[in-house]
Amino acid sequence: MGIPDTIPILGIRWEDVLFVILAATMLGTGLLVVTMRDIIRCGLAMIACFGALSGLYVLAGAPLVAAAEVLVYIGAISVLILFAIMLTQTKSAPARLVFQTQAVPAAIAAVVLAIVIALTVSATDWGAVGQRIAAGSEEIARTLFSGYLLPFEVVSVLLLAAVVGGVFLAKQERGEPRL
Amino acid sequence: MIFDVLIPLIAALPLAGFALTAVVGRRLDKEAHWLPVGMVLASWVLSMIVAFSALTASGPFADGGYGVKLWDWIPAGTFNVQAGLFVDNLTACLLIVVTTVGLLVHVYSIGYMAHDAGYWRFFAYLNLFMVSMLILVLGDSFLTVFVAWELVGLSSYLLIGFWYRKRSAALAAKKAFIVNRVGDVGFALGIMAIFASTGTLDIRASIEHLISGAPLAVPLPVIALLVFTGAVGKSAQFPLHVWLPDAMEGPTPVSALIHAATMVNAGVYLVARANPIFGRAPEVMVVVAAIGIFTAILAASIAFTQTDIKRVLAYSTLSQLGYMFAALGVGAWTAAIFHLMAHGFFKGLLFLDSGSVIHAVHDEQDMRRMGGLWRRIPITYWTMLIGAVAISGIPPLAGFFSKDEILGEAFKNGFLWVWAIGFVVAGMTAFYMFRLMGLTFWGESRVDPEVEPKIHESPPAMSIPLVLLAIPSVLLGLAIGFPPEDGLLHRWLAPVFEETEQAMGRHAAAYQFFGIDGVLFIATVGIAAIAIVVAWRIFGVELLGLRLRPRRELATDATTANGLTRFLYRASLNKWWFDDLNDLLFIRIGGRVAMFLWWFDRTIVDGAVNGIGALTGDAGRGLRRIQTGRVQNYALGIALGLLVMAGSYLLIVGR
Amino acid sequence: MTNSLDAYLILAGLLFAIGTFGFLARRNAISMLMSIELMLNAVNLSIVAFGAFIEPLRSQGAVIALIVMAVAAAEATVGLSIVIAIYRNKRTPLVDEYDAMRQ
Amino acid sequence: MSWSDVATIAPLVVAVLAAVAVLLVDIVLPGRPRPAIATALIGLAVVAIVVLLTGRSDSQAFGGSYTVDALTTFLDVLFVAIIALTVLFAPDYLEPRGLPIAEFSSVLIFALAGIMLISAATDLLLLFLGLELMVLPGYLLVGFAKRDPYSTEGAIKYFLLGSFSSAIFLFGLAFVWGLTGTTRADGVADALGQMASGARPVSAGIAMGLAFMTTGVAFKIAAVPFHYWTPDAYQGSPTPVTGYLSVGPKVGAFALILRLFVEALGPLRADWLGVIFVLAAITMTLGNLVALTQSNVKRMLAYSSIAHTGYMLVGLAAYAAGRIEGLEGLLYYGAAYAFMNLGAFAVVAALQKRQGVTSSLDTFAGLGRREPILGILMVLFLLSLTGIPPLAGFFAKAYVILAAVQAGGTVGLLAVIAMLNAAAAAFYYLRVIVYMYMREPATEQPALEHGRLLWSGLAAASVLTIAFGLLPGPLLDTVRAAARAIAVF
Amino acid sequence: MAITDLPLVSAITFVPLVGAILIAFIPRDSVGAIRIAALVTALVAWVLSLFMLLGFLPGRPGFEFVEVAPWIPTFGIEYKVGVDGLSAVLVVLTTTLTWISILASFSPIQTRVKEYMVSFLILEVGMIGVFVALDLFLFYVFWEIVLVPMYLIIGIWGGPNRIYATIKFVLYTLVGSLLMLVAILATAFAYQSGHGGDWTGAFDFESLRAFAATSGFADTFQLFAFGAFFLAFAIKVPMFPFHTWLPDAHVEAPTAGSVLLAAILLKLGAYGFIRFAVPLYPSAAHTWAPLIIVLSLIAIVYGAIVALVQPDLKKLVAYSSVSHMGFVTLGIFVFQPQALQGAILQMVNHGLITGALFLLVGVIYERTHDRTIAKLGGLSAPTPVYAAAFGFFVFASIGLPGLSGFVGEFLTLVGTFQVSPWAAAFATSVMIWAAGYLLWMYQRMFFGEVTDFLHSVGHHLVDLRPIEVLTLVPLGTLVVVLGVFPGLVLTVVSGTVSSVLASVDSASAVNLAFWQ
Repeated sequence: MGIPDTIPILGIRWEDVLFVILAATMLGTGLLVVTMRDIIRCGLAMIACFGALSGLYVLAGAPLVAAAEVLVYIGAISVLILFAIMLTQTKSAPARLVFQTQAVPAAIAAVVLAIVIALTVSATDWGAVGQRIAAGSEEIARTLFSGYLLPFEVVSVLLLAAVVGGVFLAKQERGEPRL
Repeated sequence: MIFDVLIPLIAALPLAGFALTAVVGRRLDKEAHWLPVGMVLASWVLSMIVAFSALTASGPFADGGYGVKLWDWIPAGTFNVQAGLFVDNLTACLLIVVTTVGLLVHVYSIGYMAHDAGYWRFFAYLNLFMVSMLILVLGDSFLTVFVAWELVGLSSYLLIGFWYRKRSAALAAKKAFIVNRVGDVGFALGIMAIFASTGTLDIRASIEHLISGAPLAVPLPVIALLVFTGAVGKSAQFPLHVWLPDAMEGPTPVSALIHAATMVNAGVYLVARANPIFGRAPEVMVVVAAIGIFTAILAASIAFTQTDIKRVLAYSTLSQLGYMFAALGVGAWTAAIFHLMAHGFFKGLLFLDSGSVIHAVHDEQDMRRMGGLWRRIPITYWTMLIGAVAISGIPPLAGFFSKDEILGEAFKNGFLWVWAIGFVVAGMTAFYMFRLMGLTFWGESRVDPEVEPKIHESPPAMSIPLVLLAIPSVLLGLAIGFPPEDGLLHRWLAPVFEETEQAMGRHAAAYQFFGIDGVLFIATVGIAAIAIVVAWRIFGVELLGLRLRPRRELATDATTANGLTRFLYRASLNKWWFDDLNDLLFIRIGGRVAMFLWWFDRTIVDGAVNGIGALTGDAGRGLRRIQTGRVQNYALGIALGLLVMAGSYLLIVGR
Repeated sequence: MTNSLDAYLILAGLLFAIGTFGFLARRNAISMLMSIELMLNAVNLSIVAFGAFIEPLRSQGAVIALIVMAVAAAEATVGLSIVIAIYRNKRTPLVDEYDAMRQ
Repeated sequence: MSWSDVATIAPLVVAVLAAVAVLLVDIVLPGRPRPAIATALIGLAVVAIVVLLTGRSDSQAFGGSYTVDALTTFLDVLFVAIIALTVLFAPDYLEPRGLPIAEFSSVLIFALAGIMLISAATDLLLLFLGLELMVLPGYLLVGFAKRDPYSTEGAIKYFLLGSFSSAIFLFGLAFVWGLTGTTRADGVADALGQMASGARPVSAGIAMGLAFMTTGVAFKIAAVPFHYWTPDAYQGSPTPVTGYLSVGPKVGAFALILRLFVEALGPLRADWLGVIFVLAAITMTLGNLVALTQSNVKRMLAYSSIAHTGYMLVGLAAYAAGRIEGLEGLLYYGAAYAFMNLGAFAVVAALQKRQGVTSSLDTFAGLGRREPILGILMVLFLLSLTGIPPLAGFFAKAYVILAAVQAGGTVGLLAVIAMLNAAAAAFYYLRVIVYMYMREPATEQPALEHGRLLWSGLAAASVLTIAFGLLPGPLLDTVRAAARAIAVF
Repeated sequence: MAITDLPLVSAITFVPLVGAILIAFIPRDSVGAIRIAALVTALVAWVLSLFMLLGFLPGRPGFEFVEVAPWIPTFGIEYKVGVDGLSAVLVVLTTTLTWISILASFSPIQTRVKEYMVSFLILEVGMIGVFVALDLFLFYVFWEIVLVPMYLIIGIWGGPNRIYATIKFVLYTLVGSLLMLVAILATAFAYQSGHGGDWTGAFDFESLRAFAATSGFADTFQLFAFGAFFLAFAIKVPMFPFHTWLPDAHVEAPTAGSVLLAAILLKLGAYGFIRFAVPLYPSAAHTWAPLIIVLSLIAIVYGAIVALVQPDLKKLVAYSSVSHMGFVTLGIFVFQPQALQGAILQMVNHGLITGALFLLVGVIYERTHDRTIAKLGGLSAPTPVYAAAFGFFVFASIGLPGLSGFVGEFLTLVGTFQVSPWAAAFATSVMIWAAGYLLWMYQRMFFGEVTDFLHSVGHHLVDLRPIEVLTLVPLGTLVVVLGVFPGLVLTVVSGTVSSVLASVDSASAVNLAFWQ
């Protein structure tokens, strides 16, 4: 704990610096995800984005969520997506346009959405806003298995259903062309 | 009471005749006439009994008439019309004319229609007409009269259109019915007005109420005018006169019975029946007189130039009916009925004669293809001559007494203009009648050479009625019209008209032969005689053994002359263009209006409906375009929806 | 200052908007799927932020975030299987060419 | 967790077990449809029995996040019936196409579990999970005919847009949760009640949350302008799936509305009334107008289902304007709509037993003569959809209209709009009858043999369609009780 | 057990349904059996209805043979049926024309006979139901039921453009009736609100009428509710300018369909006005009356003039229906006893006469497959009986006194005259127009020489067959009987008339001053 809370000369808190860096990384890579031409690079950018996000979770005092983020998103979902990208990558595809013809309206809509959300957020009194408090794993576990037991169980059913159906859809039938 | 049965039977017998003939007539074929003729004969006998009882005021008729109530016809709350019949002296007079002429025409038709394929049909229709006409004169409520009014219209329609294959006959039938309906609208409205004012439609009760001076929902003159409209239609007065000449498309017995002797008189009867109303509406009386006398001269002027024998008679009928209305209008009620009866007989006779002529020359009606027939068909000739003299107003035949009385009363009641025109018309009548006689019977024959040898006198079934009709044509005036203004008829009808005449304040002075009446007498007879002589000069009429070479060139001069003469000639020939006017108004303009409305219906009214449908469909077709099939478009739509939703909620919550 | 609830929420909002843009603009089905993942992560970020800054939500936040992650995983599974299935049929991952059904 | 909790959620557990059992039977006896169907139907019957047993008394479990009341029971029975009918209708369509009935039934019953969860959930997170559990199998089922390009196209469109809307919904959920501090419906209602009564400020964040959640839900019920997925997904789906999709997830999403908007967000009724009003009006209008122009029956019925969403929203609007009859009408409509619409799709599916038969209107030409009984049944369902008395659709429509009339004012206007729409709608429903009875087919085809399951399903659907119209009493009492369970005034 | 204890009305209403169900089980190839079964069913209903009419005590304003059973007690909706004079007369009219129509369909309908007969019998259920329902909800149910079989009858067995016509018919009618549903529900709700939230009797006609009599419904409310009812009924009648579905529907419908459409279906609207719209919303009825009277007058004259130029026989008769039904609405809304009685009589007469005219048009269509007037001509010669029958009904339609058409029209006019002579005069002018278009048609069809077209028809051009005579004779007899003894109808409906007019308070008759 030798590191001081603030950057000595600038007087800015380290946490803030870290927040800014992580936030910038997240937004930047997020933008790359939606704008880059090569879809594989998009996937990689998404992994980076999720990495930055898990950093933010740590900053927000939710290390457990951060860990889950790394495991689930980076470890599972992103890899799954990369596999899917590989599977569906046709040779002729990259030459095509990345964007729809409606990219401009889409951008406008997204910007307006962002502005609306931002204005709303700042206009709202969020009530009892305290200092960041980190919730311990034990506390989370207690919450999960008391108040949120049923959701937890339902999630398992959801995953089961998804797997059953997903396997049926994705599996190759006899006589079907290989991907 | 025996009359409770007899009076309904008068109408019921021909009704039975009609119904039975309609059902079984086809199988009876050439024997189909027995039933209808028998029924009419029975009806005639009953009528005579009833009429005699009524005119002699014997038995139940002592109290000004006798009525029979049959059943509650329309029991609609306060609107309660009973089906009932009523006989008073006016009805009795009409009954005599209707059943007598009707019977004779039935008999005549046995011969006239003998070779027609629709023999049984004709007699069925004739019986139907008899029923209708009898109900018309017997009906005791305005609505009953109206029913009969329409039914005679129907019979007339059926009989005019009897030879339905002829397009002209079909058209004439339709025209007659529709033009009549114009008048009927007025009559119907008049009946409504009477009910609205009096709460009853019983003729006597409602009239009593109308003249009682009680406040009326509709002014009395309006009611009178509306009723008169009906009369104008049925009696073919100007401007609804156009149907009658065309109605000559029907078989000649029909023309005689319906379009001369009976049905067309219904208007006169109606006005006479409603005399207390008219008597209290002097302004309407003037209208009646004016329309009557105008029709008289108009029709007479047209009759001058017609070449179809029946059409001349038709215009003559119009003219004589005009006389009757003029009489009604000047308050000469009895004279009008007198002329009605006389005219019924002699015009019926004339028509039957013309039928006999047509029969003789094999269905030729054009007088330009006749001539010199008098030796070939003497019975016809002599009876027709009687008719012609009668209508011309030569004493002592029937027409003279009635016509003289009309003109006399017009003059004495102060309607000088009516008298003046009537006087001229009297001369015109004599002229065109003798023009007809001349063209038909005298001079050299212009008959088709092929037909010429086959000309023959009609069979007894036809000639006997002619003779029988000639008798009243000669004697009626002397029998019931003499002495003038105080004859039998005047006494008969006094109960009917007395009250009105008193109300109008006209106490006619006694007939003065050596005074004004004598002068008028001489004038009338004089102009008739002059006219006959002129006709004789021009058309070679051989009268009482005097023979003169016809000077037809006088007539042809008129056709080729210039100026007013030529105009008058053309106007007469073209019937003053009334048919053309109607054609323009109702067929061309009316047709255009109807076509326009139909176009309007399809394009605007229905167009609006279909337009809404089409608009809905177009909206659907437009809206379905937003379903582009591309996910991103959908997503953008959702995103925009989200933004709108957010905006709305922010507005709602921030309110 | 920057390290406040508002900052996190705005950040979440921006990520959500980026995801939305990607979803609206990209043609590749997998790109769209990735955009959705970005949006879900944005939601998660907001959830974690609420949990971090609002006292009563402290432990709930993490739990809900975890459950949302699991849901996202299930969705991804289903989504990718559908993508593979349609790729078998259409031989292209570009969704704007999937417009056999329209209007 | 206690045993009483387990007892309360027993129907849910049984449903999941039934879904797994179908899979297991298929593993033991692979490729044999009959045992799988039997298992599925028996499982559904057990679910129904358990639902009725559980529903005898109101109870709550898991700290009030799971509630069994009259509404739960009514909806659960309805959903079991919907799923059972879908299972009955499916084999005739799936077997000729070589599609496995076991997976189909299993996934379907998983969806049932999701819907049942929605009907009972009084917790925002559970509602979201129930929603996901309902729609995820839906995505799979739409793409179930995986070699059919239409099917997979419909699936990907449905999936992408559905996930998009889920994310939107979730974002809104997070906001509301953050502002009210709880996910329990009653807690949310309390907090919002305080805001509505002025004790706490109604913030922009709540508005945002409402907007996002309304959007998400509007998407699921296919309300305009969030309906885009509906025609494509409906048309692409295997026809029995379309039938299910048009009623299951739709009525399920309405159940979500009941639990979420009526219960949790009830205090803000006045705020969402206006939005629902507009949604109702444009939804029924657009649905009907576009349906007018369709020549494909499935697509037409898709638009028609959008229109029916609009009618149901009229009931919701009437409720928001203060009439409990609106809620009752909505529930009645849901039940009536479910059976008549399932029936209509079942007839379409039955016709498509022969492969390659499209669902275009021409398919129906001469049907009345070729297959008289199917024809009569289709007429029945179409007339009910039109709203001709004395059929279910009529009474349902009359009910929501009554509610709107009672609400009066602007909402009363919805009644007029709805009726004008119903008149326009008659055009396209009747046009199907035109094809069936008044047009001759281009090529005459022999009648098809239809399975006994299909007939029994059709019999059930038609009997209910008639019964709900002719003798509405029992259902009426049920929906009134169900509405009373959640309505707050 | 008294006769009134038997569920006679229900029996009349549902006998055709039972028959329809039985027919559904007859094999479709047994065409003869199906026809006989349908005819027998219709005859049974007819006999029962005659029995009811005989057992009906005339002149009493209340309802007889009332049957009540709870249906949807939650909303106080009952199965309540019963008849008063008006209903009784119209029910008998319906049952009479139904069996005639079925008999008239024996020969023309050769395809899908089973479906046809079932449709017809269900149609009869709906029509009778409308006339006997005393519960507004039940009334609406029957009202809509009528649509479906008629839709099928026109659509399946109709002419070349039948689909357009039938869809137009149904959609047009639906637009009106659906709004009426809103009004019915609103009325019931207004009643319920006025009775402390109690639904009992909220749909019951008698209790609603009693409530209306105590000015229970606010004036503004009445205006809107009446407006909705007006739209529904005006479309059905049909009144100008809502009439354009009628010519299309008539032209395309099969003969018997046209008969029932004209004879009964159009009466449903007029019946609705008399039974429901006027007594329930008396103040609105007064407010709306001038507009309705003007529309009626337009319909009377406009229909007749447009009929003049119709090239198609059925269209001509259809437009004549518009004109004739104008009298009915006119008679209702002048609120005069004579006029209302006349209107009711006119309903019956129009049913008989126009029904017969459509049967007659069907006769020539069956032989020539053409209804273009211009192609016909001279039919009197080859088919004299047909010509006579046609002529008879043409003159009945013209309103010839002695036949039934006259009395109804005249009573209407008399009543109207007392309110507004100008209106009466305008309406009376139709005497001319009607004679014009009907006689012109008759002349073109039957007079003149036989046309080449008819020659080409050759030996198919036969005179009336016995079965056709059998369908026409009862109608002709009734036309004569009611022309001579209209009291048969007038006394039976007098009770209805007085109770309806009592509810609108005819003393304060319509204010037509603005155009008098």
